[in-house]
Amino acid sequence: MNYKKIVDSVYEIELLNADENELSEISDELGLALSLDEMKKMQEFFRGLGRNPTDLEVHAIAQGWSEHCSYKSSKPILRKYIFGIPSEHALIVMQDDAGVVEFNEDYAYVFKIESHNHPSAVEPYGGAATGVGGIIRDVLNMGAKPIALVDPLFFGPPDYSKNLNKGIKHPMFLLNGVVAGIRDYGNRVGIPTVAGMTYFHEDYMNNILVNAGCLGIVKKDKIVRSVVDRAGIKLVLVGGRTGRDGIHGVNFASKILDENSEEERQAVQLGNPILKEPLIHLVLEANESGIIYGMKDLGGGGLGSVIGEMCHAGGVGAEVHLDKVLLKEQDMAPWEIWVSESQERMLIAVEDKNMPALQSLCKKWDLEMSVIGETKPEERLVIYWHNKVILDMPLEFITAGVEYERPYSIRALRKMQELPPEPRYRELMLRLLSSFNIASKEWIIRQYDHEVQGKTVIKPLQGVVGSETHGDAAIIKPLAESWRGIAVTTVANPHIAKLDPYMGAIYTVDEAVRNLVAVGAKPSSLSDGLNFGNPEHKEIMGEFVESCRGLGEAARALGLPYVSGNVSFYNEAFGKNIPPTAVLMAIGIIKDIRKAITADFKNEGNRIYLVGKTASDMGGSEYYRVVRAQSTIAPKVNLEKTKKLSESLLNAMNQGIVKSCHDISHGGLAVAVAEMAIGGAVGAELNLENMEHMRTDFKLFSESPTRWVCEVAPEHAEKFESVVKESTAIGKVGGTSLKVRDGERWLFNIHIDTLRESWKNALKRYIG
Amino acid sequence: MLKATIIVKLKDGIDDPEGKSIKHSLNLLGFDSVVNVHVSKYYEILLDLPKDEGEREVQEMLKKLLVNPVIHEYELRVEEI
Amino acid sequence: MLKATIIVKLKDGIDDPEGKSIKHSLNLLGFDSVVNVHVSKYYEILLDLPKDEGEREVQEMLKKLLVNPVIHEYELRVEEI
Amino acid sequence: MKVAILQMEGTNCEEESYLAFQKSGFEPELIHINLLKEGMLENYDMLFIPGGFSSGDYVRAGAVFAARLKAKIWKDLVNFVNSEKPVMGVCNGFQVLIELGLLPGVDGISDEPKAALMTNDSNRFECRWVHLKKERDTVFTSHLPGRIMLPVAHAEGKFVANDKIIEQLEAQKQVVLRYVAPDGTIPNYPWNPNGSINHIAAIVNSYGNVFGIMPHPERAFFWYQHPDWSRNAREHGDGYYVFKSLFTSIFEAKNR
Ligand SMILES: Nc1ncnc2c1ncn2[C@@H]1O[C@H](COP(=O)(O)OP(=O)(O)O)[C@@H](O)[C@H]1O
Ligand SMILES: [Mg+2]
Repeated sequence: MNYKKIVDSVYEIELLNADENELSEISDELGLALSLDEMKKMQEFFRGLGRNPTDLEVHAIAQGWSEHCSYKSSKPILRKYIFGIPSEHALIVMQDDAGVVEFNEDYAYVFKIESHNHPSAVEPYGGAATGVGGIIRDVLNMGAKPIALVDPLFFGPPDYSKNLNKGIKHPMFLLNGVVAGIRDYGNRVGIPTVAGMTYFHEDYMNNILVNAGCLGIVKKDKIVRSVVDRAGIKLVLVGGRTGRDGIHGVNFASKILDENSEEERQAVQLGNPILKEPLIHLVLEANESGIIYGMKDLGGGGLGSVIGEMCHAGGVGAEVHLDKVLLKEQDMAPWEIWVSESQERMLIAVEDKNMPALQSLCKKWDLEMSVIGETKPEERLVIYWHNKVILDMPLEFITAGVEYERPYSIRALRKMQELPPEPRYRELMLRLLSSFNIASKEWIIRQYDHEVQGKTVIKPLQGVVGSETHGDAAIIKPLAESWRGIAVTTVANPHIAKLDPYMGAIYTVDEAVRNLVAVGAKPSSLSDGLNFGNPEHKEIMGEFVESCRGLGEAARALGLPYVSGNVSFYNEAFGKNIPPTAVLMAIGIIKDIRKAITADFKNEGNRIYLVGKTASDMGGSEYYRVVRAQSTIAPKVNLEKTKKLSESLLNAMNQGIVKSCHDISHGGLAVAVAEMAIGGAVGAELNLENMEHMRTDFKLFSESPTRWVCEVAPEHAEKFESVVKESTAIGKVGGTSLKVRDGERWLFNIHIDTLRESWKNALKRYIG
Repeated sequence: MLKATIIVKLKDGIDDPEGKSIKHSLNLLGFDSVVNVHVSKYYEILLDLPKDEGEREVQEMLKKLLVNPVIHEYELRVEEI
Repeated sequence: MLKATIIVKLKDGIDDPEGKSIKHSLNLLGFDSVVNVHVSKYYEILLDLPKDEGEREVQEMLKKLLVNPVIHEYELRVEEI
Repeated sequence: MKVAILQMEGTNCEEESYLAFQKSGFEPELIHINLLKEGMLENYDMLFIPGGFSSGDYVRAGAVFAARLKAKIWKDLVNFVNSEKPVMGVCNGFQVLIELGLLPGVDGISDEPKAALMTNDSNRFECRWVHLKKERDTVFTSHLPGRIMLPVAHAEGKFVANDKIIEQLEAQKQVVLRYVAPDGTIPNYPWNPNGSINHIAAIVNSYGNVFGIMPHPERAFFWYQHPDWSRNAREHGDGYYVFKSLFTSIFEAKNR
């Protein structure tokens, strides 16, 4: 590569006269991860200016154009399906770092989900912790107080015993590290982790997924935008210092994992919650006192993305003095400072007159700050290094990025379904309860402080204290003086999505609705975390397109907007791609938390109802997986029914006639009822004969959508049946065991202690 | 009986928030002369094995559980006791 | 420049849950020969002080912050670097 | 009646504590340790150290908070305690009081720790609800029923001290709350969530005005904060009665 020193640590890159080979070399040597076409576009631009770029300019452009920052492969698809679903309540949609939706007259809730997959695969503890740190910043930078965290996680099977690929760590090691990272970060900053998923599938063996979501609350008139629309506003960096951390982290997130990933150490950070915690206070206090003009957190892409996007959005430019940035390591080059992803930093735009107030807040919270530049009327970015200009470009060119209409192909589905011999029910039941995707996640849930802040009024574990079961969603009561609550849940169904990405996506939206409705909340909005393989493969791109199509259609039909989201591509390792994994963080509103419902059975003698119709599409079911039967038929969702049934169920709940409710998902009806019995520490007796006519094992284990189990007191039975149309009486609560028959034929009778043991101990063997 | 003593440290260049935070606290307490703090884990593992086998075994433990080569380096001493 | 190396250990007779838990994990991974594990904190503190003054200073740190005498004992080494 | 609630980086239960005091009739104030000055404490009727992870708990839970308080306002603290005003620490706050030597306080304030709250037997942070038995009335517990439930959320909550201290604690009836099993019998894990000696969950100093408690009364102030509210109706959360006890006794002391 041909370069010339301009000042200390800044070089001119010989780009104007570079041939194709040299262009590729430049991209490789500087670690830009740009394609030849992109390099040519850059060359053309500088030919127009008639000069060579500095290394800083080249890095700045490469970063603006990275997959992570520009969404170059996904934008066209997202625009087509995900964006623009109309909603009355959404206030800020897919614009700033997190979505903002009306909560009540005065307040809005703010939330987003994001992935931190590659860093967590390489260093689970630090990767997961920084993932949490990052998503907190996204919510904080809207001026919102973070009030809950969620953490959907995806690993290879914990009992994996074959040889591991080089550089790949065992799922058990990864699970322990990831959970510890989330725990140590989330607990220290004092934000409760109230929901999540822990999902196991062979195809995550080489490439785990660590997603994290954060929910916040803000007064509507205190919402802060990531926009500066006036010249002469000071740009202030507050919080941690800038170091070499995460350099090339953004490009790293857009690259494929291979044996050498362990060498990408710079991209790994441990996260510092004890810097973040005071930073949260500082930002909220500054916002309360009205001195923040605009704000953006430093996430993937560092200062480069932040200043560019913030000014571009407001139609102004900026002048930045990189020598003013406080450094961890003194010998950093300007380009490193510009792209550094050091955590725990915020860029706050303030007017001169408010500088003293910001300074005294920094003093109180013992945090460093430095004024690094100010906004300018012309939409240009000019960067100085010890008073010498080292970057001078129109903002448009850096931030506009590139877009690709990547070719895709959609896998044709051959529909087939084997019919396995009828199972031994008792044995199967216990096997299902101890299957990793169903078994108790208590070991994880309790390591997270899910009650700090005192607002978690429906907990992730529900029922008799000491014998709790899984709930479907947690509820936060964000305001001291209002009964209104926010329900939060996360869902994904990679098994079904792998069979049929489109149907799987619709199923996921249905499950989000099921979970929210199960606790008595009306679904309000969604954030989508889209984790996929390498989009340069047509079939993977096809999976992405089909998933988005399904997500879009389902949400549109239900009137649920996606207000924020994240795409993570290149989840490929050793030639293997992950299954399409569309994770949703879903939010519901409950007007009065006193009407919230939990999943544990309450009283002997109460009736048990199945709400919704059961179908025999067994593709992707836990039952078929356990007995190794094949089916490619994914469960079909009738979205009209999702809407109608959830409305009627919410209506019944509002009338106070539902004592407990659990949605039917993994393991089907049988597992849902078993979980309710475990949580209530009371048995139940079921007769399946009134269900639609089909094989008994399908009645018990089908995972067909839009179904719930409800407990209703006998005196409310009639009313319940008239309010909830598709309800079938299937049994009653009582005794100390779960007894099930289909007509005259008894299927099993298992003591609840036995059920609980299988369910509770399955994962324990593999963890800390 | 063997005793393996292992110190697991963060590699140079990996930011150590724990060490930094402790340094900051020490400075605030008036220990101005503290320039840097690093915190590491110190394991003592007793093994019922002959020496050479023990050493191999401990190397395996480091690999499988105690050390992530991406961020850690370690010092190891195995002695008969 | 001085470097103080401090190992803060749990006293004999005080349970070490972290050590126990690591032993458990190692046993689970098939390292049956592990009889016992102890985990301690290992601090390296750099100080800009002459040796004797530095030693006094570190003793103060131990007393004021790093050690709780009810459960801890420590080893200390101060060297010039 | 003014309560000083101390905060520093990493304390994170101050808000719910503030709310609990406020709802109980107090005038709470948050004071950051960086803004704490000598002579300030006198203006308050009570001192409260909330839970959290002060300074990350990296050295040892509560150790840095305690060391910084000691360096800054040790005299004021001693005077405050000697003036018989109540001092309370919850969770991390309890750890701070132990590290300060204000607790166990079997014979006055000690200048080095005489006990420790160390790593749970389970070696993990755990967030769960526990049953507690009241052992005696103090200004902190006079209105508390004999059996209550509160949440714990900590990684270092196992109370340990040498035999002599434990004997003295028991002899002087300084143990205020003990973990019990749901049926009132001896609690095995998880009912004793951390392995505390003698199932100790909360203690007072020998005089009875310094109170350290591992479980979080401020997180159980309202009935809807209990995990089983949809099964068992309550008028208040069990933690409410701690604040009520305090309010009543400080009020009485002031009007005596
Ligand atoms: N990694 C995790 N973090 C926090 N909560 C989790 C995690 N994994 C599972 N949970 C909680 O466990 C419960 C069961 O999860 P899951 O089995 O995914 O739900 P469902 O039964 O709705 O499919 C939920 O309350 C969920 O929030
Ligand atoms: Mg569910």
